[in-house]
Amino acid sequence: MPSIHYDIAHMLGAVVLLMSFALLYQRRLSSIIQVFAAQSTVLAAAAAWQGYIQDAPHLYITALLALSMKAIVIPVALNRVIQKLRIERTVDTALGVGPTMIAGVSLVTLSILLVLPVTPDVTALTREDLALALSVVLLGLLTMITRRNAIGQVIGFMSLENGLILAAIGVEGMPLIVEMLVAFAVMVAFIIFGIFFFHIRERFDTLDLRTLEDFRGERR
Amino acid sequence: MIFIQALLAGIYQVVQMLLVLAVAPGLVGLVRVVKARLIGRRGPPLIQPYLDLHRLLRKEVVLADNASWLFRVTPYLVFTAIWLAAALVPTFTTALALTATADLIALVALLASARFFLALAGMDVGTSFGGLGSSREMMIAALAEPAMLMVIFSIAILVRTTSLSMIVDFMLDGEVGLRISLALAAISLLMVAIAENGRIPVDNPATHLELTMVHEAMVLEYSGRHLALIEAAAMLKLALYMALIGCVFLPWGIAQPGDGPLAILIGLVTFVLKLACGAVALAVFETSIAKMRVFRYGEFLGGALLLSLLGAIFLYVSTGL
Amino acid sequence: MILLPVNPVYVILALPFLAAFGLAAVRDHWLAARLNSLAAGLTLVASLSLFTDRPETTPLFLVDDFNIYLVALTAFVSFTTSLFSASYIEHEIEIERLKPVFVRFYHSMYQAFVFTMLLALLANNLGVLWVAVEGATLTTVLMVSLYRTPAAIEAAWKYFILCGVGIALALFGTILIFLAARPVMGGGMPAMTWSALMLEIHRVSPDLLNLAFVFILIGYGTKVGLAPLHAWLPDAHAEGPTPISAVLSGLLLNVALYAVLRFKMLMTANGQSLAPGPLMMVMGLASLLLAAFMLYRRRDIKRLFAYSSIEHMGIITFAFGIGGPIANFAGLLHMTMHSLTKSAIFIAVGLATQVKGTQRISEIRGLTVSHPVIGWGLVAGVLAIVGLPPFGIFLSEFLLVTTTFAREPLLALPLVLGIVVAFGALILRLQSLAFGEPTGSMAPAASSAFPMVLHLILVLVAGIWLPEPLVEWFQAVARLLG
Amino acid sequence: MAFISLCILAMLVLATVGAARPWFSHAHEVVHAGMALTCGAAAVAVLARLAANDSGVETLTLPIGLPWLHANLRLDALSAIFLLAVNLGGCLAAVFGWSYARHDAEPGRVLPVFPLFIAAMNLVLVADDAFVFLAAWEFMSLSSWLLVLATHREDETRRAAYVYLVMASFGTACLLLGFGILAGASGDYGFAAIRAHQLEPVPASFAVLLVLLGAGSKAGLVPLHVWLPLAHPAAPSHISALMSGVMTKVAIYGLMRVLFDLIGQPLWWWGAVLAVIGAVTAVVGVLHALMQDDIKKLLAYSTVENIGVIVIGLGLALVFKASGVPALAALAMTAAMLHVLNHSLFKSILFFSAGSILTATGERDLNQLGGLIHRMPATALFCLIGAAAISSLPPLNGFVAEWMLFQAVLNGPLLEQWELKIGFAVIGALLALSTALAAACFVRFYGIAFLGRARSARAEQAREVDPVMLTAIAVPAVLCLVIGVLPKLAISLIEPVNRLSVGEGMFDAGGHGGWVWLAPASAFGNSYSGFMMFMTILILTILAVYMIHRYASNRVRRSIPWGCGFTDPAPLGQYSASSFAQPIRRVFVSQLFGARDIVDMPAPGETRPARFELELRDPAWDWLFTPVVKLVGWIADKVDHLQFLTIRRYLTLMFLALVTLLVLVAVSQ
Repeated sequence: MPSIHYDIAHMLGAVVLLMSFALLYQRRLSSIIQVFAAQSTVLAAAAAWQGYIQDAPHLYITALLALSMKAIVIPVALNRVIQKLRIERTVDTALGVGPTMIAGVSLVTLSILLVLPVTPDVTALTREDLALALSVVLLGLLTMITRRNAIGQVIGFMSLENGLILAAIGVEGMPLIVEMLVAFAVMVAFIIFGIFFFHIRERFDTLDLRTLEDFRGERR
Repeated sequence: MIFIQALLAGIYQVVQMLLVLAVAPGLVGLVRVVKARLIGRRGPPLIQPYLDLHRLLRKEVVLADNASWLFRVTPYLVFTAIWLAAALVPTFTTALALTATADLIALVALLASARFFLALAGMDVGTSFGGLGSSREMMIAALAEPAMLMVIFSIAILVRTTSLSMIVDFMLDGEVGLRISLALAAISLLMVAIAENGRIPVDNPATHLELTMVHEAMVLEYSGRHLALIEAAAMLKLALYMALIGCVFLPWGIAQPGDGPLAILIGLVTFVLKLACGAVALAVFETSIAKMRVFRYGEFLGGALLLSLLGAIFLYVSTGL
Repeated sequence: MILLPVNPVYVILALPFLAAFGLAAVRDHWLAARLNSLAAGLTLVASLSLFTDRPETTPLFLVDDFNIYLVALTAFVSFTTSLFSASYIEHEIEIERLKPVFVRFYHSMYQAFVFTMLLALLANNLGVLWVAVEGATLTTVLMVSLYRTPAAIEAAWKYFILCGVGIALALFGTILIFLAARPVMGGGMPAMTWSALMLEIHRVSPDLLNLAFVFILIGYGTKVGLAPLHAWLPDAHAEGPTPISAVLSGLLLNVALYAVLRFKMLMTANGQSLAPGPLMMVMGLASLLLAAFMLYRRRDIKRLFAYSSIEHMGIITFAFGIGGPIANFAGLLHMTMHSLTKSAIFIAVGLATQVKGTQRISEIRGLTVSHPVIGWGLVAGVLAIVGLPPFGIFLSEFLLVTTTFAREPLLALPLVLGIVVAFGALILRLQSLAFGEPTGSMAPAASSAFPMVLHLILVLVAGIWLPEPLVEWFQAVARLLG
Repeated sequence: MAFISLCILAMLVLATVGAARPWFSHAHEVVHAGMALTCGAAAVAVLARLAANDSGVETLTLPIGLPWLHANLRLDALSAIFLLAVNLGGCLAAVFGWSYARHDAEPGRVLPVFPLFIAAMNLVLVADDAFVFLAAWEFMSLSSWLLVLATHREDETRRAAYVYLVMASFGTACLLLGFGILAGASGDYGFAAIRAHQLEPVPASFAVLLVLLGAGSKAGLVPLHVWLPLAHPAAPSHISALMSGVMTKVAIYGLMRVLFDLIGQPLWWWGAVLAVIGAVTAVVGVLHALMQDDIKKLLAYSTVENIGVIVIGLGLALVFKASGVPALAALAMTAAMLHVLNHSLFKSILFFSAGSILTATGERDLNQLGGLIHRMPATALFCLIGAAAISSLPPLNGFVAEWMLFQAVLNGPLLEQWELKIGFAVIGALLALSTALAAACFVRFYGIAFLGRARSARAEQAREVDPVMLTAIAVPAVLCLVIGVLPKLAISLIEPVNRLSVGEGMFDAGGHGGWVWLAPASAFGNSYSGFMMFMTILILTILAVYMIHRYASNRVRRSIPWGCGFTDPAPLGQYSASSFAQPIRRVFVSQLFGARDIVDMPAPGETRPARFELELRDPAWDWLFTPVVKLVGWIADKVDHLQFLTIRRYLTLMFLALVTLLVLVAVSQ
C-alpha cells in the first residue's frame, strides 16, 4: 500500500484526537455538541478511508452509521433536549482549563508510552492508530469526569466511544464492528432517552449532600 | 521387723494425737499467763483453758432459730480436721503411721477445709457479724495461704520434698547450713502463723469488740459443746503451727524411725520445751505490739507473701541458679 | 434430552429469547408470571441436558467444564427466582406498588435478561460475549428502574452510566485482544474465538495482552462490582424489585466475573504476559475490605446484602488472583455457593420487606418469632454467607485462607481481617433482624419461601458433600486458570 | 470409633426430632432421654477403652467433606479422655434438662440445637483433619450461639451472643491461619500429614501463637475472656453447664492436639508462655468471680479461673516435655487432665444448682437469695460438695489435681533455664493465690445463696426441685467425692493420655502405694492419700460425736440469734454479696480493675434510702476491645462517605483506577 494511505489515515486519526482536546476545552453546551458532531464527521471519514484502503465494505456501513447517527441525529436530538429542558448553556467544570489540558496531554503521553513499545511486529498504521484511539478513549473519560452536566458527560461518553470505533476500524480484519456499533448506538439512544424521559438534569452532580442521601437510598 | 515398725508407728501416732490434744489448751494457758505477768497482772491459772473447755462441754447448746444442719456439723468437722492436721506434724518422732497421708501442701489444704466450713458456719445464722468475720477470715486466708505455700516452696527447693518427715530427716542431717532464704521463709511462716491463729497484730483472741474481731465474729453464735470444739480446734491450731515451725526450723530432738525409747523420750521433752519457748515468745511479741486496722492486713500478709517469694528466689541465687 | 434433534445450546438460548417476546404480549399478569416460570423451568431442563450430551464446540458457541455448571446454575437460579418472583410481583400489584403494564414489561425483560446471561456464558466469541453483557446491562437497568421512584431512577441511572463506561472499556480491551492475536491468527473470526485463541495464544506477543487485560479488568470488573468500581451495585440492588436483586447478585456478577476469568485463562495460557494475579488480588482485597467496613453503617437491608455481594466478589476475585489449584477450586466453589446463598438471602429479604412493609433494618425485629420460616431462612442464609459451617462457603473460605496463608502469609492477614470484619457487621444486623421482640406486621407472608429453602438445602449439602463430577469440573477449570 | 460415629449420628437424628417439635408432642422427652442415653453410652464406651489402658488408635474415613481428603475421624487416648468429659457432661445436662427445660419460654429454640451442640463437640474431638476439626469447631460455636440466643428477647443476651460469636469466629480465623502454617503449601490437611510435616522453629512458633489465640479465645484465656462471662450465663442453665464445663474443655483439647501431638518436639518457652498466661487467667478470673453478684456470671468467671489452672498444667507439661523430663511432664499433664474431668463435674453441679435456684426462686442475683439450705436441703448438700471441690479442699477431687500441680511446680528447680526456675516460683504463688481466692469466692457464693436468712420473698418461698434435677446434681457430686477419695481410679484413665502426649505415664517410672496412696516417683516420694484422710476424718468425727454426746451435754435449745446482743429483724441487714467481697476488693481489686464504691448517703432529714453502687471495670475491655470497636467504627465512618458520592466522582474513581493500572503496565514494560 502506498504511504499516502497511511498518511491520510494518520491525519484523520490525529484530527479526531484534536477534536477530543477541543471538547475538553469547550465551555458552552452548544459548542460542545458542535465539536462532537465535527469529531464524528471526521471519524466517519476515517472509517470510509479505512474501508477504502482495507477493501472492507462493512467499514462503509460503519462510516454511514457514524455520520448519520453521531454527526447528525444525536447532536440534533441533544440540542432539542437542551431547549426543552432549558438547561443552562454553560457548563460547570470540575477542573480548570489549565489543569485539564495538562491532564489531557499527560494522558496522550501515557497512551504513546503504552503503545509504542508494544507492537513491533504490527504494521505502523495500526500502532499509530491505536495510540490515537487510546488517547481519544482516555480523553473521553476525562471529559466525562470534568463536566458537571449530564449533556456534557454524555458527549464525553460518546467521544470515548468514538475512540473505540477509531481503534476498531484501524485493525485490519476486525469482525463484528457493525454489530458492536449498533449495540452502542442503542445504548446511547437509551441514555438520551433517559435524560429526556426522566428529566435527569443535574443529577450527575449535586453539591448538596442532604438531597443526595435522600436519593442514594439510605433513607435515615 | 517391718511389722513391729508399723505397730510402733501406729502407737506413736495415737500417742501424738493424744499428746497434742493434751498440751494444746496448756499452751494457750501458758501464753495467757505469760502475757498477764508481762503486763503486771497475776492472770488466770495455767489450767484455765482446760476448765473452760470442760465447762462449755457440760453446758447446753443455745442454737439460733434458723441455724441449719451445716451449723451443727461444722464444729465436729473443724475440730477433727485440725486435730488430724496436728497429728500429721512430727512432734517427737517422724515415725508416724499417717505421715504419708498428707505432705505439707495437703496439710495446708486440710486447714483450708476447716476454715472453709467455719466461714460458712459464720454466715449460717444470718447476722451481720458472722458475715463480717467470714469475709475477713477469707481475705486473710487468701493471702496467708499463698505465703505459706511459698514458704513450702522455698523449703522444697532446698530439701527436694514436701513430706514433713523427710524434711525433718533432711534438716537433721545438717547439710543445710544457715541460709538467708531460710530466715526469710521462717519470718514469713511466723507472720502466716500469727495471722492464721488470729493473734495480735492481726486479730485479738481476747476481744469481742465488734469492728475489730475476725475469728470471734465467725463463731459468735456458737455455744456449749459446739463452742468447746471450736475453741479446742483453735488451740490445736496454735499448737500445730508451733510444732510445724519447730519441726521445720528447729528439728533437733525429734526421733527418727528406728530410734530407741530414749530418743522418743528426748523427743517428747524437747517438744514440750519448744512449745513452752514458743508460748513465751508469742506472749512477749503480742504484748509489745499493737493491733492493726483490718485493711492493713493486706500489706502485712502481702509482705509475708513477698518475703517468701524472695526467699525462693534468693535460694536460686545462692545455689547458683 | 439426547433425543433432541438440535444442538441443546440453541434450545437453551431460544427458549428465553422467544419467551421474552412472547411475554411482552401477555396482558394478564397472573398468567405471565406462570409462563415466566414455565419458560425458566424449560430452560433449566434444557440446560441440564448439557450434562448428558455435551455439544460440539461451534465458532459461536462453546460448552466446556467451565461454563457447563454456570449455565446450569444460571438456569436454576433464574427458575427458582422466577417462582419467587411470581408470588412477589403478585403481592406488589396487590399493594399497588406496581402497575400491571409495568409487570408485563418486567416479565419480558426477565426472560431477556436470562437470555443475555446464558448467551454470555455460552458464547465462544469475544464480541458476542460483549454484546450479551451489554444486553444484560440494558435489561437490568430497565428492571431496576421498575418502581419509577426517584430513588429507583437514580439508582438505575448510576448503574447505567457506570456500567456503560465499564462496557465501553471492556470493548476496547476486546479490540486490543483481537489486535494482539491478528498477526498470529490473521483477521476474521478465529482471532475472536475462545476455543481458537486458547490454542494459539502462546504465540501471541504479550505486550498488547497486558494492555488489553487492564481494560478488561476495569471494564468487566465494573460489572463484577470490584472496588473502586462498585458504586452502582448497592443502589441497583436496593432500589429494584427483590427478585431482580436476587438474580443480579446471584447471576449477573458471576457472568461478569466469568468474562474476566476467560481473559485470565488467555493470559495464563500465553505465559509471557504480566501475571494478572496481583492486579486481581489487589482489587479483590480492596473490595473485600471496603465492603466489610461499609456494612457497618448500612440502614437499608437490601443495600446491606448488596455490599456483602461486593465483599464476596472481592473474595472470589482474590482467590482467582492468587491462583493455584486449591485457590482456584475455592474460587469456583465460592462463586457457586455465593450465588445460591445470596439469592436465597434476597428471597428471604424480599419476603421480610413485604410482610413488614419496610426496607429499614431498624424497623424489622424478631423475624424468627413473627415469621419463623423467613426468619430462620434468613438466619441460615446469613450464617452461610458469613462462612459458618456446615454450609458450602465455609469449605471454600477454609481452602482459600489456609492456602493463602501457606503461600503468601502477609496477604492472608487482610483477607482474614476483611472476612472477620464483615462477619461482625452481618451478624450484628442479623441478630437485630431475626431476634428480639418482634415488630411490625405478624401476618403470614404471601409469597413463596420454597425457592429459598431449596437453595439453602443445596448450600448445606454442598458444605457436607460435593458431587464427584462437579469436583472434576472445578479441578479441570482450576488447572486452566493457572 | 464406629460406635462414637453412630452416637454422633444418633445425636443428629435427635436434633431433627427436636426440630419436629411443633408436630411431635413428645419431642422434649425423646430428645432429652435420647441424649442422656446416647451420651451415656458414648461415655461408657470411651471409659471402657480408657480403663483397659488401650493406647491404640482407631480411624474412620467418611466420603464427605473435602473431596480429595474426605472426612477423617480418629479416636486415640487424648480424644477419649475428652470424649468422656463431654459425654458425661452431656448426659448430665440432658437429665437435668428433662425437668429444667420444661420451664423454657421458647423451647423450640433449644430443643433441636442441644443435640447438635453436643454432636459438634464430639466431632471436634474425633476429627483427624484440619477441615473436619475446624468445621466442627465453628459449628460448635454456632450451635452454642443459637443456644445463648434462647432468651433472645433480652437486649443483654443479644449483646452477649454477638460478642460471643464474633470472638469465636476470630478464634476460628486464628486457628485457620495456624493450620495453614501447619499444613504448609502442599495443602494436605490430614493430621497424619501435619504430624509428618516438620516445621522450622519460627513458623512453628507462629503456628503456636495462632493456635493459642484461637483456642485461647474459645477457652477464655485472659485477655480474650470477655465474651465468656457474658455468653455462658445467658444460656439456659444446663446449657451454661455444658458451655462452661465442657465446651471450654474442647478448646483445651484443640490446644493440646496441636501442642502435644501435631507440632512435634516443642520449644521450652512455649510452655512457659502458656503457664504464665494460665496463671494470670486463673487469678484474674477468680478475682472477677469474687466481685459478681449474678450467680451464673460468678460461675462463668470461675470457669475462666479453672481454665487458667488447666492451662498452667499444660504449660508445665510442655516445659518438662521440651526439657526432656517426661516423668514430670506426665505429672503436670495428669494434673491438667484430672482438672479437666474435675471441673466438668463440679461446674455441672454448680451450674445445675444455679439452675435449680433459678427454677425455685426465679432469681440469679445473690443479693436476693439466702437461707435456701432450709428450703432446698438436697440441692444445698450437693452444691456444698461442688463448692468445696472447686475450692480444692481435701478430700475432694479438686484438691488432688491441685496437689499434683503443686508437686509439678515444686520440681521447677530441676530445670536448666533460670527464667523457668524463677517463673515457676511466681506461677506457684499465683496458683496458690487463685486457689485461696477461689475458696473465698465459693464461701461467698454458698454462704450468701444458701445460708443466712432469705433476702427476698421469692427466696423465702422457694421449693426443692424435682428428683430428676436432683439426680443430675447428685451424680457428679458423688463422683467428686469418689475421685477425691480414690484418685487412682481417675488417674489410671489418664495414663494412656500421658503416654500419647508426653511419651511416658506418670507411674511408668515407679512410685508406690497401690490404690490408697498417691505417690508418683516424679514427686520425690511426696505422697497424699485422699482415702486415708477421708477415713481418718470420718472415724475421728464419729468418735468425737460419740464421745461428746456420750460424756458431755447433748442438750439443745432454740433461741433467737445472739448477734452480740444486736438482733436485726431485717434480713437485708445481713452481710450482702458485695459487702462480703469488700475486703478482698479493697486489697486486690481496686487498683487492678478500677473498682469504685459509690455511696450515696442522704443528708440528715431526707427520707430517701442510702444507695450503694459498685462500679467495676474490666481492663481487657478498656484496653483491648473498646479500642478495636472504636477503630472499626472510625474506619466505617470514614469509608461510609463513599456511599454518598456523585456519579461524576465515582467515574473519577474508575478513571483513576484505570490510569493507575495503565501506568503500572507502562512502568513494568
